[in-house]
Amino acid sequence: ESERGDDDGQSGGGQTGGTMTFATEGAPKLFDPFYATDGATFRTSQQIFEGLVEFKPGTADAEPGLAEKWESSEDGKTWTFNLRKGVKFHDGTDFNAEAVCFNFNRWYNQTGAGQSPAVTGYWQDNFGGFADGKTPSLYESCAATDESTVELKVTRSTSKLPDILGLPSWAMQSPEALQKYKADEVVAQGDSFVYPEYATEHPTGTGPFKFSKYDEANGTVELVRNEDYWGEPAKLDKLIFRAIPDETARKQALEAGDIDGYDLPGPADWEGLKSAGHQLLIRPAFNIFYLGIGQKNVAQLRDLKVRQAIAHAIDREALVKQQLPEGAEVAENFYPDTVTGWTDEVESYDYNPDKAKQLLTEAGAQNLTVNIYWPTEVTRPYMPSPRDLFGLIQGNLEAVGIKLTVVSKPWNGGYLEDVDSGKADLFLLGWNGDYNTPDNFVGNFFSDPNNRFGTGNSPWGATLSDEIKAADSEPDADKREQMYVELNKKLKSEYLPAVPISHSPPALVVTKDVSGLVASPLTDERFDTVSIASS
Amino acid sequence: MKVHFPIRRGVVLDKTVGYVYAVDGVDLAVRQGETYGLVGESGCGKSTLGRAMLKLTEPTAGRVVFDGVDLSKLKGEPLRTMRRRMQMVFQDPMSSLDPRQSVESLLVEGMRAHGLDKDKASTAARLRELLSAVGLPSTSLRRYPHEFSGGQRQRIGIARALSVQPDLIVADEPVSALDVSVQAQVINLLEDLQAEFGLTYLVIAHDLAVVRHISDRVGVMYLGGLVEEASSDQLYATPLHPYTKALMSAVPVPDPEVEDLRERILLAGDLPSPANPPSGCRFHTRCPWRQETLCDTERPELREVLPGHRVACHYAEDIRDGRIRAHEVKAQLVQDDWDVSPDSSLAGPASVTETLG
Amino acid sequence: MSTRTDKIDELSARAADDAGVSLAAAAWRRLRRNPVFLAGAGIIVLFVVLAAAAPWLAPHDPSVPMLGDQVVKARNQIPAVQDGHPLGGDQNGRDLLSRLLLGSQQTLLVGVFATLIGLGGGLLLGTLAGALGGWVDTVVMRAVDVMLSIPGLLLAVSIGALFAQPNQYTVILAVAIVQIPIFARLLRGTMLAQRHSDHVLAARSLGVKQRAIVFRHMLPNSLGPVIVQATLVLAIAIIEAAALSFLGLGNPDDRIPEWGQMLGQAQTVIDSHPQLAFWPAGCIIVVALGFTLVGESLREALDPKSRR
Amino acid sequence: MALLEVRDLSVTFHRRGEKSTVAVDGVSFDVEPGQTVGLVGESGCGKSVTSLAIMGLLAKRGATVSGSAKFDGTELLTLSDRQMRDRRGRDLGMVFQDPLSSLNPVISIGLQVTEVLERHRGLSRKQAAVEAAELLDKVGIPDPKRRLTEYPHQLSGGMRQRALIAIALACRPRLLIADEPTTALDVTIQAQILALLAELVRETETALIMITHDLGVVAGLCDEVNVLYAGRVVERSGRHDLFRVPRHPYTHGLLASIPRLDAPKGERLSPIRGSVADNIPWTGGCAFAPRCPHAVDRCVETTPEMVVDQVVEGDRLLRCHNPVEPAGRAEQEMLS
Amino acid sequence: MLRYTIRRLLQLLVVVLVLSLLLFAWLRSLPGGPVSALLGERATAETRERLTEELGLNEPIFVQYLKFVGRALTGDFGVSTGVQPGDSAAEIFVQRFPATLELSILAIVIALAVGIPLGYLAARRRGGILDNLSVVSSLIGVAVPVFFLAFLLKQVFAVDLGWFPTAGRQAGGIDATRVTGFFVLDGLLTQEWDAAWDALRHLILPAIALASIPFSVVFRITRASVLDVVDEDYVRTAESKGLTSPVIRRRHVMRNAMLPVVTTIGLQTGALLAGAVLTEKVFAFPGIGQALALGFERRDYPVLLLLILCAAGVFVLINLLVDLSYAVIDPRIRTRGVR
Ligand SMILES: Nc1ncnc2c1ncn2[C@@H]1O[C@H](COP(=O)(O)OP(=O)(O)OP(=O)(O)O)[C@@H](O)[C@H]1O
Ligand SMILES: Nc1ncnc2c1ncn2[C@@H]1O[C@H](COP(=O)(O)OP(=O)(O)OP(=O)(O)O)[C@@H](O)[C@H]1O
Ligand SMILES: [Mg+2]
Ligand SMILES: [Mg+2]
Repeated sequence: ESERGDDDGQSGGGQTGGTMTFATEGAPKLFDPFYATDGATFRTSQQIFEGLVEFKPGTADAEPGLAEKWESSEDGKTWTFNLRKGVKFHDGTDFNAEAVCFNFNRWYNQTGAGQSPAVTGYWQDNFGGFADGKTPSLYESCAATDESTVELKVTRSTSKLPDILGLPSWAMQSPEALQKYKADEVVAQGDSFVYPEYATEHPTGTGPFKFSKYDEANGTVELVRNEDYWGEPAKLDKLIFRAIPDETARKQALEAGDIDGYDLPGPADWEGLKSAGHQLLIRPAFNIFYLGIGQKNVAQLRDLKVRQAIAHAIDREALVKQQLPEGAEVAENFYPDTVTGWTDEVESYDYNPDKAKQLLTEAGAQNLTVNIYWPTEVTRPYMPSPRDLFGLIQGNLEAVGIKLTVVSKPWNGGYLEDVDSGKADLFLLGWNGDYNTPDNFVGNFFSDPNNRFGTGNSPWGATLSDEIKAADSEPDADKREQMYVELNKKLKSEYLPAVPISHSPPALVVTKDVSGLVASPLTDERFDTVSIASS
Repeated sequence: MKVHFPIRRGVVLDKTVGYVYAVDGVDLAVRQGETYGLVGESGCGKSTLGRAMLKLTEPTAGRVVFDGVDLSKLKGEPLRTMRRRMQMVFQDPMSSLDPRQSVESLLVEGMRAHGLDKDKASTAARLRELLSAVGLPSTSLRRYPHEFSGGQRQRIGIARALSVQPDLIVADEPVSALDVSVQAQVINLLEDLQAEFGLTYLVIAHDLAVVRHISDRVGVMYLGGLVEEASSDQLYATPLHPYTKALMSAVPVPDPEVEDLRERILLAGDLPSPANPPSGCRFHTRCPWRQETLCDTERPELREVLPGHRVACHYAEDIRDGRIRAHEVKAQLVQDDWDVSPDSSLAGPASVTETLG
Repeated sequence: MSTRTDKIDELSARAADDAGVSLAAAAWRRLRRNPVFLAGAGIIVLFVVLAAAAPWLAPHDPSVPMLGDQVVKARNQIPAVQDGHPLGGDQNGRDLLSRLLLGSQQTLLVGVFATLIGLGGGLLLGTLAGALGGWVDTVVMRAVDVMLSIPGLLLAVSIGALFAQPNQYTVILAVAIVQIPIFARLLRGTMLAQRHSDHVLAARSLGVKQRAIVFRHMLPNSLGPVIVQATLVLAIAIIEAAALSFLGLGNPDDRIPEWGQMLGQAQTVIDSHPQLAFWPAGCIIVVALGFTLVGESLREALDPKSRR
Repeated sequence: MALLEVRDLSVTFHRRGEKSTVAVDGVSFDVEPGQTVGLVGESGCGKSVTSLAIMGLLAKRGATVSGSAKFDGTELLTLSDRQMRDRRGRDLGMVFQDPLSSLNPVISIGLQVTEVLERHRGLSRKQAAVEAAELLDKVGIPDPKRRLTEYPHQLSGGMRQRALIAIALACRPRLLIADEPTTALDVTIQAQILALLAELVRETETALIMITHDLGVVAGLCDEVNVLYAGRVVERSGRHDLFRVPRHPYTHGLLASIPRLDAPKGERLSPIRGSVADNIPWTGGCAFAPRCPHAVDRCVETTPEMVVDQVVEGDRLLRCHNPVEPAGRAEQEMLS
Repeated sequence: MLRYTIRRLLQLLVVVLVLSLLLFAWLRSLPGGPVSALLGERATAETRERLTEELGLNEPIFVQYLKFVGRALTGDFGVSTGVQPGDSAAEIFVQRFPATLELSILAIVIALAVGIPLGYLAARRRGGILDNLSVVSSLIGVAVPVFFLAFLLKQVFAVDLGWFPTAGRQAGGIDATRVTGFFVLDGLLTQEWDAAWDALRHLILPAIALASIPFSVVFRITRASVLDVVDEDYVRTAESKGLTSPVIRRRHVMRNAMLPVVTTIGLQTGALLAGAVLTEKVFAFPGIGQALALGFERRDYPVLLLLILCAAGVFVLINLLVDLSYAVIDPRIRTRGVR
């Protein structure tokens, strides 16, 4: 029996109308994507808001959004965006160049709690500092040259543009609503932050769905169709996101017909869900799972041979086959092959315990004793079951004679903290890509030599950092690609700061009545094309 | 001697808001070698007095002088050593014997505590001696209290008291838990032991007949105070206190002829609460001989009316000589609600164990 | 004359046949005939034997994924029943039967140690409070009240969650700590009752030293209910340890198998591979039932009220 | 015809897994209207069980009752549960030993009195309350109106027992069974209660069965006395005769072992040896034999029958092979 | 009675204060916490440090505690970092408490409605088939882990048979007005019958699972106490009055036998809260229990702190209520307790 409303009788052939209930892991923290860091918020905001740039459904590639087209200056420091016309915010105000600049200035002019890494982490990762100039910023200025043209100036060329503008965080919000509901009044309170009315109750964008209500007691967010959408209006009357934290509970809710689909089915359930007639939509893998090697504490780990031995010791094929879902692949680079600069010419460390032992002997590290960290109480798309993955890796490493001191800590209960502070010699971690540039991966990992891998402890740590920055700043696309290819090769053969293990695809599942949903590698599916057959 | 139990209640900290006057100004002497009997109705403070005399309950005021030593000043080790000389026999022969100790260890325990078990042989001999003194077979040593009948258990209790060769034994209702047919055995035993070891007894009982039978002198208690004291014959022959008279007349005698002829003094009403004792003479609320005002306001002293016969009554002589007539008494209400500590019943989870976590 | 005494002896022997048996002996006699007790004791003995013999009984090493190559998460494949693996394998390709067998060790250890620690702590606190009374009693009991004011499992879960690095010992400790106040309170109650009992008074009036009174008289006589409680706590401890594992707060290292953890892990595949959940669940239920049956029948047997 | 005729009443208790015990073993006695009959004996001799069997209050399971108890010609033992309920409280009243535990602690005294009036006399709440106040007044409870609204714990022991008596007498039963009604009370209160009972019985012509272990109580109150030992009546007689010339060694022993307030001092008590635990079953002989100073071989060979005593005058029934010689009688008379 | 209540409330306050200090110190001394929760895997050592400083987490614990108490007095118990990030802990409590209360009440009602009559019948037919069966089943009820039972119930009645919903408090499509936060009550108040019915259907399975332990306890206590009471002298007195059996059962047996049951109900709230952690997790029921489970999983310290304190407070408070109601039911305490 379905919980969907009974009001979808008028819809012909299930094309328009109806309500869809989609279960997610968590409830959104807030609805202002600028302040958000959590997936649940982004999922909702993706339906309500649009950015200048959007990602093409099913890929991580940028395509025009609210900007119909754009171009950059030679030096890559000035970007001109031509805006779509006739677009209105949900509150009826116009979307125009001024609104765009209003948004940029809002971001750039954050003060107080708005500058906390916990609040505007994305801005600081992507654009750097704020107007107060304490930290250099990528952003320089925004000017509305006319009603529908925006000129964006940045302080240096970066590979990230324009793709980063497709991130949900940089979605366009109604200046009027932002002001009316005091959107910037975020304050630190106790151990956390309190967000203003705008962020919790009045998100106002241009997207195909409008915010209707958030029933916190029940953990459901209700969105309704934006009838005045500039493009093709959404098919669904109503879209409901419902938080069901427990994975098994999500599955059972689907089986019982309480919901129409849910996010992140456990890999073990995929087969069952499919055979029960549901549609399993596998997202292209856009992540990386690696075995991190910390070079801070154990001198032997600074020896490339030892790190290579570790790479040879791990049976990645078996790991992928046994533990990872359908579509998972062994990783050779530090990012998936859809990202620029990916190359298969890297040194691939095949599973070879004998070689590993030999390398260890050569390095005089037969008695290598290291700690190995693995996280409990967490699943990540790149790491569906840390315990099982760890089990295999542990077996592999022990098989070549490495002595392991196992440390398991809860993800939020010390694991990340310890890993980040360099306590871990070996550790399991990974990354979900935000957008399609190499810098989003390798830049994140290694550009700061004082990273969790402790590359700063090796002579090449600083070099690596410089190489990454250079590649990122290269305005010429072809040159840039070549630089990344080289970087990837060196990362594997000369540096090997970690062993890339796998890319594994997350999935979502919907009932057979649902059509039009396109799985996104960035896990930011849009539901405006979705329709549901009345049952 | 006074023993007052505080009644505590309060909001945050307990404070004492009243006292139970369990024993209130009792003054008595037990002579060496005699048996002193103490009677009174339930709750009148007999046991408390007995315990306070052995310093098992701390007296609120007053002193106990035992063989020239002031017990109230004793503490710790000297008190412990002193205890050897004064022992107690309890009412309930079952609950006063640790069910997990064999008779042997029950008996040896006290001897050990006072260094009386010097060597195995002498201890064994002493144990046999004790058992034969109280008339138990020597095979009893290895057995446990529950394997004995009530009378036998009481014998074990007596043997335990004897084990440390005491001078004084306080027997708190030693026979009232026993079947009528067995009572006599224990009473005889107590008498025999006294003759044999020259013990001094303080026997507490509510049965006047038993007390009179066993004692040389008898004290009658009413509501925390001693109302009359005399040699047992004299007490029976000429009870002077109205309460004693009433008590006497209330004891049924297993002889129809006597019963048919007897003139009863029926007391009206019940024993008042010791937490809120009547003013003046404690007995005035039920006394058929009560006289206006004096009895209600002034508490009579225990005074010697005849040689060796002390009475706490303002009008003892007048009553004896018939100068005052008995009159009818209207029963008064006695509210029985003073012995409450609210926390005992309201203290929340008393049976957490029942809830399984 | 002699014939008469003989006859009397014979007759009274017959009459007294069932009179005058000790509390413990009487309890034991009732227990021996109580099917509930027998069933419970049977279960416990069986599992204790299994646990003790597990290293020899288990056909394989429970920590080695010897059937690992038959595991394909992507297709939800888990090694099926096959030669040498009568119950098949688990999610990681380890022999299920061996894990179940070895798991009994862990589960019983958790139960037993949690109970022992709880009992020990409770015994210490309860004895202190009950024997000394006064301010010690007040302080200890207020502390116990604070602990009792958090619901049991919640406390265990909090403790379990709040250990920086959960492992098998933290589970034991978490479950044990919860039991301490319960035992303490129970013991203190009985000890207090003992303090005012006639036989303790008698010992006191004999001049027996305080320490001897506590250890020879009060404690032994207070232990009955505590022992009964301990039996029940064993069952509770096993279930609570399982709940901790279910909440993901158990021992994260699963090379040493434990039923609660096996059950917790099997949840995600319960509809496709129910055996992974049902075996450990069944074992937990049966063992917990065993202890509960024994505990309840002990309680009943020792309760004088039930002897009608 | 007697008001109550008990014939051969036996009660056997069965417990799973244990030997069944015969608590009452062929007890017979009669009670006439207005008469007070005493049942005396030591603890556990079957006094209470006898009374409960007559009242039909023994648990159906676990207890077998045989024999007959005819009340006014009606056989009580075979009455249906319903019929029995109609009689209890109306024709048959009962007062129990422990006045505190015999009153329901959570219900007001008033309701406990009125419910029986409502049940058997069909009175309304109001009428019953008025009647109840009168009843309490009659049994000597001061301020009865207020007492009706109070709860048992608020009354003193004596008052509770009075309340129980009021309940038992509420419907003017023709037979009242009092099972140790004064044992839990102090002597002065006991005297009040006994006087009250005696007065009520005299006033209302109610037949009274008085159960007690206190020979003194029996001596003051009963017309006829049955002495029980181990579930059987061992001696029956009018009270004057019984106390003057006890014939059964047990009765004799009892009388000799209690200290008497009026006896001269210094006399040693002569206890019965052994204790109740030394009983032997009646099947093989006399249950009292092990403790009996008069026992002869016959006592353990054949069970003595209840026979009319030929030696002393009066209706005396006796169950003994070797009774105490009335010689003791002269001795006793001399002493008194 | 009033003084007694005040006294107990003061005790409660002390308990909560002591507990808050202990919990606070403990939570703060642990690794992880708000910083990890807020930053996730994006964190770098540097941002971590910055945030730690911003949030004042580098100050001495007692300073932090005093600040916390200061804020707590204004009703601010901090903001959730993991359960419902961004919502204040107090808000989460207010939102979720009615859910758990609703669930617990239904569970207790089920436990009492089944446990008491069954306990009475089992006691009256002691040793009979019904007695043995129900005793054994109550023992099994204790031995089966609550979460497993919840799981089975859900699989069978919700997933396979589809009789009940599997998760949550209310179906997505139902447009219910919220008044009190108690969904069933809200539905009745606003006369949105479908919402009320739907909310009730969501409650049934979790409530049954949750009721399993209180049921066992209520059943066994009722049985034991009926067994005790029927042997009491006053029941014999009642029989001797010739009262009819319904009157005896109601007035004399059950009224007394219920006294210990009432005490247990209070103690059961503890078990219920614990059970709710497990049941709500299984049924994705957005109540206190789920928040606790999530809080543990995601190390949401502000929420944990508040919820554990509240749980303790509620537990103590309910026991106080039970004790007071005990006094109302039992005149022995009522008449003596009043002063
Ligand atoms: N520890 C105590 N705290 C408060 N009151 C007490 C305590 N012990 C005894 N009392 C009260 O003191 C009074 C005297 O008690 P005591 O035991 O001495 O009486 P008794 O004469 O021995 O009575 P009984 O014949 O019933 O044994 C009683 O009212 C009793 O309730
Ligand atoms: N319900 C029962 N089940 C088994 N045995 C019982 C039961 N009730 C009484 N008895 C036994 O029957 C015998 C007679 O008991 P009863 O209560 O009649 O004695 P009593 O003469 O009234 O003694 P007391 O003076 O102690 O009241 C005792 O041995 C007792 O153990
Ligand atoms: Mg006493
Ligand atoms: Mg009796």
